[in-house]
Amino acid sequence: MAASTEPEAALSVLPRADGSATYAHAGYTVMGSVNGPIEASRRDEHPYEAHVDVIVRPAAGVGGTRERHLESILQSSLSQLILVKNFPRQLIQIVLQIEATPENDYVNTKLVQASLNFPVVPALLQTAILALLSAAVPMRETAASTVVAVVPQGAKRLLVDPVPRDLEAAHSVHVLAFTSQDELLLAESEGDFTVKEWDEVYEAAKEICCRPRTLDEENDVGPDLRHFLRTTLEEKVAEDLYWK
Amino acid sequence: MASSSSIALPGQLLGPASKFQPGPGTHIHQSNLYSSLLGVVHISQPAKAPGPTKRLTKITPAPAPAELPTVSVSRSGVSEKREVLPEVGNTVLCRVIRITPRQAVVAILICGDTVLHAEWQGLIRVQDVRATEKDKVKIYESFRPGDIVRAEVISLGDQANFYLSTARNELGVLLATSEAGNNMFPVNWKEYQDPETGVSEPRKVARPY
Amino acid sequence: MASTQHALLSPAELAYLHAALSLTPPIRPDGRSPAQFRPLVAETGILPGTNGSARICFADGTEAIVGVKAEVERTRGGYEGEIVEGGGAEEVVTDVNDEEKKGESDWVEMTVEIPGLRDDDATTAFLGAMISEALLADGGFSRRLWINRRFHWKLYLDILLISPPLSYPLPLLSLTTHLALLATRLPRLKSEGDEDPFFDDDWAAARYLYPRNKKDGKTTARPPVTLLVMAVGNNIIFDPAKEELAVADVALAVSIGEDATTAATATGDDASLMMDVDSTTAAAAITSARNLRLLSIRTIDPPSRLTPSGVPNATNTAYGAATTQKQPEARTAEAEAVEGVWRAPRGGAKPLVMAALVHKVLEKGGIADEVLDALHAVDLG
Amino acid sequence: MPLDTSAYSLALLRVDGRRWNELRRMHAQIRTQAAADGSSYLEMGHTKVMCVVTGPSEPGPRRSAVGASGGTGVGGGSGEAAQAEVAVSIVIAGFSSVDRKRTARGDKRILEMQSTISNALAGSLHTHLYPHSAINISLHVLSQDGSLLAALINAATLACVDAGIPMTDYVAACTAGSTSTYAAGDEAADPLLDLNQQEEQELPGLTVATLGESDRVAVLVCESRVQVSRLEGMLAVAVDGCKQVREILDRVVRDKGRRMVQEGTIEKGVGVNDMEID
Amino acid sequence: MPREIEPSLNEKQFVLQALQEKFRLDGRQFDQYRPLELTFGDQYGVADVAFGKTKILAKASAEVTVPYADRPLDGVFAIATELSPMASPAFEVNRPTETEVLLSRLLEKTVRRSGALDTESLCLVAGQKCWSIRVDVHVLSHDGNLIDTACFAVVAALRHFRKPDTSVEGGILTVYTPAEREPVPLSWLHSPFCVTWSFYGDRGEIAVLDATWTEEQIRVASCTISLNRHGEICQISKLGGTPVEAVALLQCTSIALTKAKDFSVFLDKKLAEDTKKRNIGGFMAELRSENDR
Amino acid sequence: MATAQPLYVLPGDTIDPSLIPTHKKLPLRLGPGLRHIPPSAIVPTVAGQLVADHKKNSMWVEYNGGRYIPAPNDLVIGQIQRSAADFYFMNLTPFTSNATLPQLAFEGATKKNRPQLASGALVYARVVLANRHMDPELECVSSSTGKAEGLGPLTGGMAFDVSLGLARRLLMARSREEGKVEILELLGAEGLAFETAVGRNGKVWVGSDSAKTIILVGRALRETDDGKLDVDQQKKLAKRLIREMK
Amino acid sequence: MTDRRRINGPVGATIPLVFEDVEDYEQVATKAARSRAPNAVRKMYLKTGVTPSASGSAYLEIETSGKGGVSGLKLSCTVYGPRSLPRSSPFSPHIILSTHVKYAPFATKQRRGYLRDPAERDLGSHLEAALRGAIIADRWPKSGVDIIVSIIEGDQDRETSKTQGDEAWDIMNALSGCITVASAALADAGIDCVDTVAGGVAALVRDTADSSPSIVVDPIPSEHEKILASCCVAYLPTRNEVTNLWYKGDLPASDMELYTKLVEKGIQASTNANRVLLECLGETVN
Repeated sequence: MAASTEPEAALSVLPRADGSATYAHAGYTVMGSVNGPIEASRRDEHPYEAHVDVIVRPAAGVGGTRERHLESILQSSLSQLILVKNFPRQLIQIVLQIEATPENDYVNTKLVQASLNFPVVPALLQTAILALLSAAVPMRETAASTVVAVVPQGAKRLLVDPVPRDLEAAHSVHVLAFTSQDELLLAESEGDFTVKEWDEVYEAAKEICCRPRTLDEENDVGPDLRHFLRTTLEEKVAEDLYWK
Repeated sequence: MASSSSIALPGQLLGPASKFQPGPGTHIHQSNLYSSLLGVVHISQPAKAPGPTKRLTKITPAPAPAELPTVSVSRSGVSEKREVLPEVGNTVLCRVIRITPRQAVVAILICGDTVLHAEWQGLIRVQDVRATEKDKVKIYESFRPGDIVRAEVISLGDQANFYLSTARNELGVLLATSEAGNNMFPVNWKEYQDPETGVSEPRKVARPY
Repeated sequence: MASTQHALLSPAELAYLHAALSLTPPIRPDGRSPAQFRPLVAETGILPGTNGSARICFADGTEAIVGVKAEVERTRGGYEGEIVEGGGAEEVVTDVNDEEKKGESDWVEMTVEIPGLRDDDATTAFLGAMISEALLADGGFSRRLWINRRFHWKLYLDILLISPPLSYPLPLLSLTTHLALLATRLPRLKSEGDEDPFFDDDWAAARYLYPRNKKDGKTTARPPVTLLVMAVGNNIIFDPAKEELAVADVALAVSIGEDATTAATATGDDASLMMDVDSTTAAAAITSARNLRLLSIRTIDPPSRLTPSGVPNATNTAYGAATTQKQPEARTAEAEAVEGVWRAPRGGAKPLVMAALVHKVLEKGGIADEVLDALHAVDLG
Repeated sequence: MPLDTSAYSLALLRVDGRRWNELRRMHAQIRTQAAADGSSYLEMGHTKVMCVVTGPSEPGPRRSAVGASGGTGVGGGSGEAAQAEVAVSIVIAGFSSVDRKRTARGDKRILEMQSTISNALAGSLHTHLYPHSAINISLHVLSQDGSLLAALINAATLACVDAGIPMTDYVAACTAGSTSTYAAGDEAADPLLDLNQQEEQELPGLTVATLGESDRVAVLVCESRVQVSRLEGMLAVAVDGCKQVREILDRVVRDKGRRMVQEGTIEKGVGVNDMEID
Repeated sequence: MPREIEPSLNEKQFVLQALQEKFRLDGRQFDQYRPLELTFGDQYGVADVAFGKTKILAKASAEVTVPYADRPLDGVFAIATELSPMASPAFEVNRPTETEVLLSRLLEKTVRRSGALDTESLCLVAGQKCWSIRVDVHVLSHDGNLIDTACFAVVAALRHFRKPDTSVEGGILTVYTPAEREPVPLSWLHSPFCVTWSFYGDRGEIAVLDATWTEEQIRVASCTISLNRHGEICQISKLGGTPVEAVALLQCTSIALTKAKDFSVFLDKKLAEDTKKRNIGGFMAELRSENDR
Repeated sequence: MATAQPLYVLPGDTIDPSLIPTHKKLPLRLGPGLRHIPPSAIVPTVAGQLVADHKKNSMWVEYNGGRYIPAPNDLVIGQIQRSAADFYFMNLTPFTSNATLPQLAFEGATKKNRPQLASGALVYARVVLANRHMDPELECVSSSTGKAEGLGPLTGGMAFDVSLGLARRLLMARSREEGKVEILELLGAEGLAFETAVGRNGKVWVGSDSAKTIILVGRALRETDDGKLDVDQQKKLAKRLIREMK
Repeated sequence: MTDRRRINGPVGATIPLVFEDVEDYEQVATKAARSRAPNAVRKMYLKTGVTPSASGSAYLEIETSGKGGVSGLKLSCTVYGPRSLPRSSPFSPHIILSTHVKYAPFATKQRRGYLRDPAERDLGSHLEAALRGAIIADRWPKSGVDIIVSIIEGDQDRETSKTQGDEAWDIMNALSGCITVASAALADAGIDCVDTVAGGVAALVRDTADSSPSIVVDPIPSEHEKILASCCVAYLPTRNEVTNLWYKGDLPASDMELYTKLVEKGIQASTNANRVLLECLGETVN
């Protein structure tokens, strides 16, 4: 169901930020802004490289421990991608505002709950990367990310981009990201699972993030994120360089 | 009366001030010497002719009771965690953190023979980089962030920084990293060279011993 | 604590001050005698909206206001059961003896406001604790708040320092609190026994928290006062100003209370009993045979420890002294104290000195007596 | 309990017996505290506030950005300010209100008042004369009975005069209200001057501060729902009230000045003994 | 923390000069707003509002909680305005600036204290259970006039919002999931809007609506007037700054009223459109949930 | 460029060696958006269009957007934040650390007489020194000729923000042909009297006696930029604005 | 201000009721009377260098009294520094001491919050006063040291019901422990001190309503019917100096005797603690 839908994105939507993007996929909508390189506060100034500051803000309610955790995950991954050495003592500030999350019509949600939500990570990461590209922050490479859930039974045991109801049923949830060089950038897991299961998850995720799709194949493994990223950017660049 | 190389505890009597000179880790209370540290007691006999070692240009009063042996309590051997405060005259090794047209900010790593745990910050002002042609000195052509520098403490400085100087031949950059990120070797008194790219960069080079 | 506000004095000034204060008799910067309080202007009952209030201005301009408010509160674990089966006041009206009138320390809530300090600042906490601990030293005070088995007064003391903290504000705040409490009145209880209390809303009928006898309107039992004493050399100096504190060898805050008689403390609100008690002690008061109580003592960390030490010429590097021992751990040269060169004090104080300080406060006709006499003089409007 | 406004329309007297355009008893004095550069004590009815001004002086460590305005727009900044920063701090004593409550310093209502007072005074004080410096105004609320903001502004103005900081003119403030609650849309509603606590709770009202004798409004704060048509009436009364207040403030200053001249010396810290409080 | 830099002298002088010559940088009239855009999210209670380059997203949410002890018959209603660095790097997380405090106070006074939302209707079980309605205001892009934009967004979001349906039988409270019962709108009493004037000149004689960020940085005073379309003032705040003639303020108020009425009409129109759009979607949703069961 | 269809790249893409220009004498010069990984790999660091200039034996990635990063010899419009003993601290883009402008780096400035500039003043300057370790350094005088060459304080007028792309195009030697932007010329041709200074840091200063003119030029620039207008559209825009003005 | 650092329980949580069953009640009623001699302190265990990451550290444990269910005192202290002061702070010719005392949430009968409450701040300032007297501050200009004491177990009788025993008295024991453990940690960190400071407590107690008051060292409040006065002393043995004195209670001012005795006993308790301290330090070296 939700998994098969294509992601949507728009770049440089915020006129006053250095770079920005919105990204919507699998029920998640995230607005991202990037400012930088700018002057870092003494506190988080690093003498030899740029400090990447990631701020995740929930759609409703105050940010809490959960957001801090997401921020730390993203911060480490993005620092890998950005050429931080180019801007010592500088700050690259990434603000990710969650605008919408998929709603589960079958339960009433509380605002603050002590649970991680991995499924939002891919959306956050993609948004961040798009925003960084729109801000023309020098990067080593790009990346793509997805979430895989292991559900007890059903047609397929692995679910890509699971919807909330699947997550409730899932034994374990995994979020993975791969760089454009097919290297594993990020892997976080939650729940109980066997090594074998994880290997399967790894393959499935890599399939989605790395394997280029042929045009004719009907797309059931999920969207071709890499291709999506490229086309989105090409449109943007072409538009910017209309005068060339 | 403490025999040499025994253990002392803070507040332990070491001897009368009339017999000893107070060294590090001791203090005087009612004309007696007491230990102020938990450590090993050392008694060093005075070096003969203790006169001023350098800067003879200065008039220095003869250090009064120099003949007495110095008693000191040192942490060495007690714990590897020993912190010292850089002192005027100390030679220090430091890493360059930030440079501006006026000064280079450094983090002091080693003071004398002690590796520091806390981060003490130092400052090499443009006029203290070298002894000659001070007005021609450009910080950017003397230091780069990441360089390892040997310098001498010239003043306790302001609240945050010790003031350091590299205005001697054996002082200056010991280890330099090139823009490309490789370790370089010194080629002359004001240049380092990148072995890979062959590009050479200006530095205030320390004369190797 | 005291160390938060430094007196910005040079070693030379400190040395002079210390010398002057160590003389016999000491010469204080403002010419006071050792045991003399700074002149002050005090007034009470300035705020009709409160149960009690006071305001004190020291001549040096420091100023504090204290307001007391009382609210009726249900006592935790009140004796509901009895009421139910007793079915009314009559049954329990049988007079409760004093031991039963046990007060809880949390019946009193105290807040200290010092401009420029966050209210979770150490100084604020320290001052608050010091004043309240004196107040609660024995059960006596909170017992005054006892209404009946089920209800008690909850007393809120708000202590405001209006002026910037020029000198260590402890004496000022303590005195102001003292006066405010003296002036505090609680509505007269009309209800009886353990029934829900209701009160006489005629303010004139309200009775004082610290009752006074009808003759001279003087109170007998008095709220505690905290006095600041310090020692320099062999001198004991009272109510030190900021710069005096800056050269103190040791400083103590001593809280003393005054009881009418031990009996009186127990029955703070029993008028009939008060009367005769008063007559006796009123007489006693005149012969200043006070029944002083030592309630609390705290060492005040004197800021002198944080003053910059002077450098004797001998060791002054500026004069080219020998700083050339090439020991890596060589620190600022340790030397005998040189006459006339200020040295920030090290270590603590001899127990005897401390004892002397306390004794000086408590002895007959000592500082405590003087202060209380002075406070007696303050007219309570 | 809602105010019995019918009673008003009959006797044309308010709960505390005042007429519609009457100020409450207003009493003020300056130089109440020797330690401060400037100080004042002010009563409007049973609303009692104290103000202490220190400065212009070197700007201390800035506590919160709120309630500190450097004159125009985003003024200030670490020592780069072209004009002095006016920092206001308000402490509301726990015993000031009828039922004792403790107001946290972070309270946004207080922060708002702080920045209002700061901005209002910055409009009149010649802050450009003191670049890279700070004027610290600390206000203490001892008793509340309505028109708090107005009282605070007046006290602050007096204290600044006492501190001898050059200013264009007094910033004088008072409140005005309107009989019968907003729900009753009767156009017949009369304006009232200088509301007390009870009136403030029951009736729509606003606080106005004007500069000197002009009709120019420095502060206009209305926190209650009211028909637009009634604004003009209330505003007019309030502005007029401000002028009366200005007269009173001016008298206080002049009397004090005269007394100090008589004493021959401008010695500080007289306030306390001749401060009769009722 | 990097601070916002002031406009250059040239800008300050020019903007002022232009205003005196009756021009604004973007060629607007003095009392003219920038083009207003309003889009509702797919979910209930999400409003995205833009005045020119100022963009604000407001999201309303509801959860069941315990009422405050001192008002057991009222629900909880809070407006959260936390400015993130997305609006400008000058804003830090968890460090409220003056802008933020004043903004939240204004929304508080305009929407909450004016009783736009009937909080008593949020009470479920007296003293035990009630709805807590919360609006989060997210400033996405800050090009001046946050107040008017935020206020509009909050009102729009709340009027668009639907909270889960509930029932109480024999003291038992049931909260129905969206699948079980269509959510229900809040009981809304009136829609206040903020209209902010910026003043220029030594005597604040020039008054301008909907100032851009540059214009805001240069103004000498501002006055925010909140009104609803019934001609009721909900709040006025001119918090200091250069004094302005009383008469001028009265004129500002009457103009503000017309603006508030325009906003009101605009919002009603948008809401109507949205419901029309949803009814179709709603029907589809019905079908889907059928299938899921 | 004569490239058939533009080649778009993303960070980390591998560039087909055939595209890398080869030249006998000149060393290969890498422009913005590319980095050289020894020994021979050349990798894009930003998303954009890969452009190679075979004559100059240089290649770079063309892109628009992002924050201005100072490079030597760029012309910029800076705002004076504060002045120290012998420096002015200049702001080039908001929230970035200040650039330094020596007070002697003005035409004919000496220790005795140096320009006194208030904080907030705008200055048209050239970037002398820009490296990642230090804050950039500016000058308002050519070190070679000692002449100002149009650099120095900008008095009056108004500074408008434009995209980095437009700023760059306006600064092109042949902005009309290469940059495809001629709105300024058009307005000038329509008889508007104004002068401009373009800063690489996305600022255009417009000076004129008439506020009206300045506003109009400003709007023209903004609309050209936001609307991504080509030359013909720019013509139309110019006409329209002039009409509105009348 | 909502707590964003941790996930707190839902609003309107209720505290579970504690029922005192009969024998407990009797146990309380018949107090476990003090078994030690009036001059005897409880055994204590002290060890330095327990936290490798810190510049200096120490752990102190004081045995529980004979009676079951009564927790002893468990303290751990970490010292960080000397290290450079934060850029914001002005030049200081001395080392800047900052002391933090924090009860673990579970250390006392009533659960402690995560933020330091006034009582803990007060303890902090007492500790500061006690240590400031001991260290040689001018050895470390423009540097600072952080001393953090966490009270893991608060020396409280958990069996006694809320109404009995007053935290105020327990705090005295806690403070004396803090002083001793901090002193050990300072020595371990190699910060110059004039002497080793240690804490001691003595109290004037009344065991039965009618018995005459007596002075005991290292009192356990729950062992006595009433505590009339108590004092906590921080004492430098070799210099015979007191760096911090904290007395509270209610004594007739008329006889200073009582008071002086009380302090003497406090000093005695402190010297006992000091013996343990010196032993412990001696071990660390060998």
